[in-house]
Amino acid sequence: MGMKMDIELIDKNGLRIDGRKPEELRPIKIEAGVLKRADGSAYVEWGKNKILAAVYGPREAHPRHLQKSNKAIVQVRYNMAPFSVGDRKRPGPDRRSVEISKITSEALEHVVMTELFPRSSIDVFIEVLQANAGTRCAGLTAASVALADAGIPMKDLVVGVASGKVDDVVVLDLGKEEDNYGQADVPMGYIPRTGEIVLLQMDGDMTQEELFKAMEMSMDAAKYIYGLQKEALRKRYEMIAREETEEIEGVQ
Amino acid sequence: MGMKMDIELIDKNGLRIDGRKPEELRPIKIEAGVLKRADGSAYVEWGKNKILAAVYGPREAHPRHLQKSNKAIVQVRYNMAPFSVGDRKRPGPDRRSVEISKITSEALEHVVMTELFPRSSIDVFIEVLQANAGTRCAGLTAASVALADAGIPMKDLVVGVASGKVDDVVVLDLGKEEDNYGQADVPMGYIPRTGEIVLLQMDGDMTQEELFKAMEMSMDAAKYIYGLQKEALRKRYEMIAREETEEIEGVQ
Amino acid sequence: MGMKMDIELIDKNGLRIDGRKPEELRPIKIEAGVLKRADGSAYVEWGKNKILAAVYGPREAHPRHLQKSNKAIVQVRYNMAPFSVGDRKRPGPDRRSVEISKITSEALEHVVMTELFPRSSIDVFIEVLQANAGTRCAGLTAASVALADAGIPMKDLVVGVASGKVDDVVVLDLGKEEDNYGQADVPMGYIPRTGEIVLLQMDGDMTQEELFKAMEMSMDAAKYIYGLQKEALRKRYEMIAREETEEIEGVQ
Amino acid sequence: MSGNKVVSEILRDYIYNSLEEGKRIDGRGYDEYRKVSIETNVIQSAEGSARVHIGNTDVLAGIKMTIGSPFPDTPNVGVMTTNAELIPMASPTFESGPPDAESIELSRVVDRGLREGHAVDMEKLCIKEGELVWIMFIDVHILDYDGNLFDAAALAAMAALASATVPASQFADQYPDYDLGEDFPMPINNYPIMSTFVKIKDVILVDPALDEETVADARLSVSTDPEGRVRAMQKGLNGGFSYAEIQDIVRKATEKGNELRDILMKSL
Amino acid sequence: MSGNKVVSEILRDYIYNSLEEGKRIDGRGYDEYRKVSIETNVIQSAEGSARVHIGNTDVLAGIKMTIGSPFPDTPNVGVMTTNAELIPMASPTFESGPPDAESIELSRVVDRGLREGHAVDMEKLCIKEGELVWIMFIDVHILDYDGNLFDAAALAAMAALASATVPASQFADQYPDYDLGEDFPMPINNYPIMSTFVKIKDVILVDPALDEETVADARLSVSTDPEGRVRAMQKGLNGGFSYAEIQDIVRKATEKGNELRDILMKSL
Amino acid sequence: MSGNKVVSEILRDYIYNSLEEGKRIDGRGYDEYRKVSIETNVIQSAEGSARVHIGNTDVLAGIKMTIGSPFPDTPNVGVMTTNAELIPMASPTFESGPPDAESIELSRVVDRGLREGHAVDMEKLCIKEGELVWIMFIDVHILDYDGNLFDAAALAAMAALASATVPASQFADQYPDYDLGEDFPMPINNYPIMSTFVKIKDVILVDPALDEETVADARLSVSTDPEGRVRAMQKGLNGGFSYAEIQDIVRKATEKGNELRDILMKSL
Repeated sequence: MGMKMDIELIDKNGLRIDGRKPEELRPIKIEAGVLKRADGSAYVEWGKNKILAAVYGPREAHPRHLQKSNKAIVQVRYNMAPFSVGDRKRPGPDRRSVEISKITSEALEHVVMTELFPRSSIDVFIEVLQANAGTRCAGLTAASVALADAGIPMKDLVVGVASGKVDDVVVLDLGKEEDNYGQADVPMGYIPRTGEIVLLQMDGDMTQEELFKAMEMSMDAAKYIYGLQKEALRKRYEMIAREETEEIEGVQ
Repeated sequence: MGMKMDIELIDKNGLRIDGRKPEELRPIKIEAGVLKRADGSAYVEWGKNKILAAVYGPREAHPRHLQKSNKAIVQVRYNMAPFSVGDRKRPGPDRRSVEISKITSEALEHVVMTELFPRSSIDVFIEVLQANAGTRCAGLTAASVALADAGIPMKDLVVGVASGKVDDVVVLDLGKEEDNYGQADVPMGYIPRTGEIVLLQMDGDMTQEELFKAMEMSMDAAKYIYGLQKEALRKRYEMIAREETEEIEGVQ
Repeated sequence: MGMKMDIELIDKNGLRIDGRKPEELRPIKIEAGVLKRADGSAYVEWGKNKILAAVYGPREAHPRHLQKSNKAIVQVRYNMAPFSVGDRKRPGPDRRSVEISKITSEALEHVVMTELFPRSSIDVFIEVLQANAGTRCAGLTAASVALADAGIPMKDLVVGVASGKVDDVVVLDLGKEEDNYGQADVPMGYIPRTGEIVLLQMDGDMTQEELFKAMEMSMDAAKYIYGLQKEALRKRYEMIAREETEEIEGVQ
Repeated sequence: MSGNKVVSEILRDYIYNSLEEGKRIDGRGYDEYRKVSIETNVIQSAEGSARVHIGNTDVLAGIKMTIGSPFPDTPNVGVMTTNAELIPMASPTFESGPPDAESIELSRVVDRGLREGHAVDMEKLCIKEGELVWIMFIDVHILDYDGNLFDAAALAAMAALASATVPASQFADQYPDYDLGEDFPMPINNYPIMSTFVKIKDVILVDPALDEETVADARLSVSTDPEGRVRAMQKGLNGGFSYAEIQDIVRKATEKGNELRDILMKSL
Repeated sequence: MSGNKVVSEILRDYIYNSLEEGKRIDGRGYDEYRKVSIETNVIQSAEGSARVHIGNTDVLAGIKMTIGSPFPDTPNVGVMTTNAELIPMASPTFESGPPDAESIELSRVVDRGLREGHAVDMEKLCIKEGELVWIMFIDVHILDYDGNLFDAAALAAMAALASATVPASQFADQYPDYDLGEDFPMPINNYPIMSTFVKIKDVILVDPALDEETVADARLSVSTDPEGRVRAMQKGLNGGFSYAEIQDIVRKATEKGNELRDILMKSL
Repeated sequence: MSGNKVVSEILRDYIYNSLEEGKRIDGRGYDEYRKVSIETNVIQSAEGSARVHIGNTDVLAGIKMTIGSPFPDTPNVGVMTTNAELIPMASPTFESGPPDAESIELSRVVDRGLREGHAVDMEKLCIKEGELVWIMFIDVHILDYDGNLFDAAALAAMAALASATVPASQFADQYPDYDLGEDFPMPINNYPIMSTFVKIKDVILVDPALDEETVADARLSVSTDPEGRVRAMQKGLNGGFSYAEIQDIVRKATEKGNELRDILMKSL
């Protein structure tokens, strides 16, 4: 947040640098079941972000000392491909990735019915193939869909979405320039049905009222994204059903 | 040892750069039981050195392949805080710390009754908060007290103390400038009651006679430090007793 | 391969930069049983290469997850001493060493009767003490002899030998300058008796016919090296027999 | 964390039962911190230092400074690095080795609070734009762990900064071509304070002790400045908060931030 | 690899039985690749990129470029680094952590094929001899693993290179003393293609699927150029080949290389 | 170390019983070294090298040199780095991987003996004060481990140094602005020698073989120079020495140092 620069992020018409209105999301596309090997998977395009999520499990947690006798653990590995950003990122986890993996894991553990799979691990891999601000929220959104695609019992889907402040205006879903030169960013993990907030971070400078307004914007937008998640899963189930019908027909 | 510099370490009156006489220690302060969470702990101020020691155990040694079927192991981790020295020290063990941890561990294993706790580990953590020459000896001295404070059965306390040679004079307990520009340093771990030497290193340049004189100086000083260790433990036991009495009185 | 340089690798008489003919090997010396502690060992001098190989095992494979229930694994560690090359090599495995270790291990696993030692590991250590092109082949040759010296049951010995192309001429056993400035290198692991190729790499630029000619050269040369391997083992057995006889005579 | 499963169930029941009666197990009010004490300039080898106790939690922060190149994209500001070490001295559950996810999160959250709160005027740590700047290391050493490391570490770091001196004169010889000037106090710009709350069942508590952390469902840390503006937040643990709960916590964090800031200012 | 031992024995028998009847389990001919598709320029943050499917094997390669010093012994050529990551997303058998021997072998074999095949005219990536050159990173991300990573990774890397643009204009500000010129297409010199065969019992098969790899005795990868010259080879697994088998594979690799190269050229 | 517990108890009893009869198990006197042999210049790729056998213990040391910057606090002397690798070839108890505490101790003790003994005139390895100095790497490779690595490694390192040539002419091209001169012999200043003793029960033995090390209570290594001055010491193992024992060892170390130094000088 807050690199200084003579850059006008909100124009005289109140529009943002990419032409969006303050409460407008970037275009979002969600697809479920995009990988063959993984137990579940999802692909999310969110503005210029391109993100894959894959789920393996429940499987035996290892190393063993991680096992919990009464429930599964959800292990998330958020990773950026070396070519996903302007300057090549060195392979392997950096401190930022470790933090994002941790909070994403905590958010997902809230909705996965971990008590059904003692001693197990449910492993979620989020690969950022192209990054353009908001990857942690897009990754959380993708991971939820991948978990559902894997048939993991869940209380609900989690939606990731951010809001923030640029040029003293509260806006939804910061783009790259807004992220670099804006005043605040508030990534959130939200469950629209229950109203629970399971991931929340903020950095920047906001009054309480601005913060609350931003959170309300995110919660509204989450309902829309939740719809996209469910639609992606519906399409995936339809396709599986169609394939199965074809197989049966093929047999007959 | 032996960085060259036009610096007079012994003045015309035979006094050292900090005003001490050759056989004079820096001021030493020892306190036992300074941390709540650890099973035992001690704090030592020794000149400008500030050192904490904590003990956990006996507890299960892990990883398991370290376990010994007939006795406990004593694992020491000597660590310098990044801000304890002039140039910030990178966190994590360097080669010097690994060596000091190893020899400190060997010295303490001699006095701990390890045979009472097969398969266990007694873990000693020495944190150098402020370093000013002689930290390994001060750390060993602190660790002994922390072990006793933890109630670990011991044959005796070990005292750490160094001597050396500066400007061709054999001196006790080298200070920072003496360590940098002196001619020899001889850190020692000593058990005054039995006369056993359990840690000994030397680097520099000494005749045999100088070396022996230095060692004798250290052995003399060790008796005094041993007294400080016991006094710290006595105070600690008194305080515990007082607290317990107060508790009983409180109940009544 | 292929650093450019104005250097004549084949002279007008068709001789190579070190005076060898195209199909001529560098001098090779093999000795078995050169280390006391290892279960088997061998020393190979091959031109200016100096290589030691040692074998330990069969012994319990660890960490345990490496164990195979129906056979032994062959673990190879190819390592270059820091002083074995022009610019000091940092200790520890680099990517090249890891690759060479892997393919050497695969080649040896073919001949070791691993099925006799389930859950075990046969550990092969190849130390390059002085390197001068062709160390992987010399190391493989040495490792075979060390395995036999250790009494490990083997279907046959593997021979390592390379060929390649310099100044458009197919040559055997590239030397240092040929390796640096030549056109192609083809290291091979070969079993003369069965005609099996168990290690094969190539880099450079060759027509199919050149490649085949090079491989044929290597296969021919392998028969000679195989003879040296067997001779080294014969000498070693003689020496052991002699020592035993002397011992018996000593007793009598 | 707290080892044995039976013990931790008994502990949970005990805490739950107390809360049902409206009490915390150590007798504090829900919005009450444990005793907070701050001692500055405790380490002479550091450019600034502070030891903070929150109850039995005991944390030592030290500042070290050196001189180096600025980042290419921020040529006119100093460099700040924050590192928190959960050394195994502080708890039987902390292990030696490279920093784990918990240490990294702690370091990053403390860093974010200071950075976004503009604690230090980083432009004053520029020596020559694009060439030379002050490099500042904030190292937090956890000595005794009884819960709420976030607040203790953030407070210790802020106090250490506020008590620090930039050792310009020490580097004069090394950089003869630059005018480093005299030693000067760390250019403090603002005093952001972090305040952490946990949710246990339906109750929101400030400053969780270790036993409370062990059974908590969700955690929220909020860093606020003297004007009550929010500068950083971090939610933790796998429970959820309602929006109303978060609003409540943010408001209380401002209050609690003010209380802690008073204690901080008195310590300087 | 394929986990459970009983399952893998059943699989082996099934593959063996099929081969005895002259069939591969997915119905392909011995010399037949699975469906190969190449999509280039799929990642905008990369200088060049390509996603390659060989059957269900799914691989993404991206090129990143920066500017730096040449190696002292090659002052007039650019620097190329190839890295393949077997990320755990792609297979239950891939693990997080530093690259293991398999990743390292894959990276090095892909690198060798491109380097020895002179895919890129590295001299055109020299900016000023002995001072400044282009540094090129080829990163291959394995997304879905169903066998034959060598060919998929090599093909994706070649396609990503062939579609790449050297971003000279981006660096103009950073290197004002050098004439970097306009952005220009990656100077491609040659199109080496890798083709991999396995031996199962006495049968040689091209493009092994994962199930076939699992039971294969020996593997040979051969990189050939458009003129049918051999540029790199790598034998793997602990079985052996006869000399005749290797001759056979080398000849077929040239054919298969031509087939794949046609697909590549159409994708550009 | 020596694996199986029963075996090690039998070994201990055997050694104890022998010592009660005044004998070492290999028949040596208490103050007697095993056969020591030194061969120098065994590795042509090194600037200096030596292979030392002490009984079956077999150690190879090599010197590599390069040119670089001095440390800021010692601008007029070369840089020396000592590294000992306990490679797994040498013993079933040595493992691959980063150096463990034993390797680090060995490296540091060997280094200290050479450094404090002023083996090399480090000022002669300064090329230009504050700018350029010789950087020297002493690498000790343990090939066969049968006890007393300290003495073998220290002796091999000293012999390798004493036989080394500083390869000035090789670097002329790389540093045209400096006058590196011709190749010259390593400027040896002194010949410190390390001698190691162990205590088993009440007996002090020089040059412990592996079996003796296994049952030893305490170890003391003493590095002395030709004038009998003490330059470095390191006590090891968890037993204790009396002051009288240490005086005894120090005196004997001087004698033994002289014996080994004679062997060294003959090898050069």
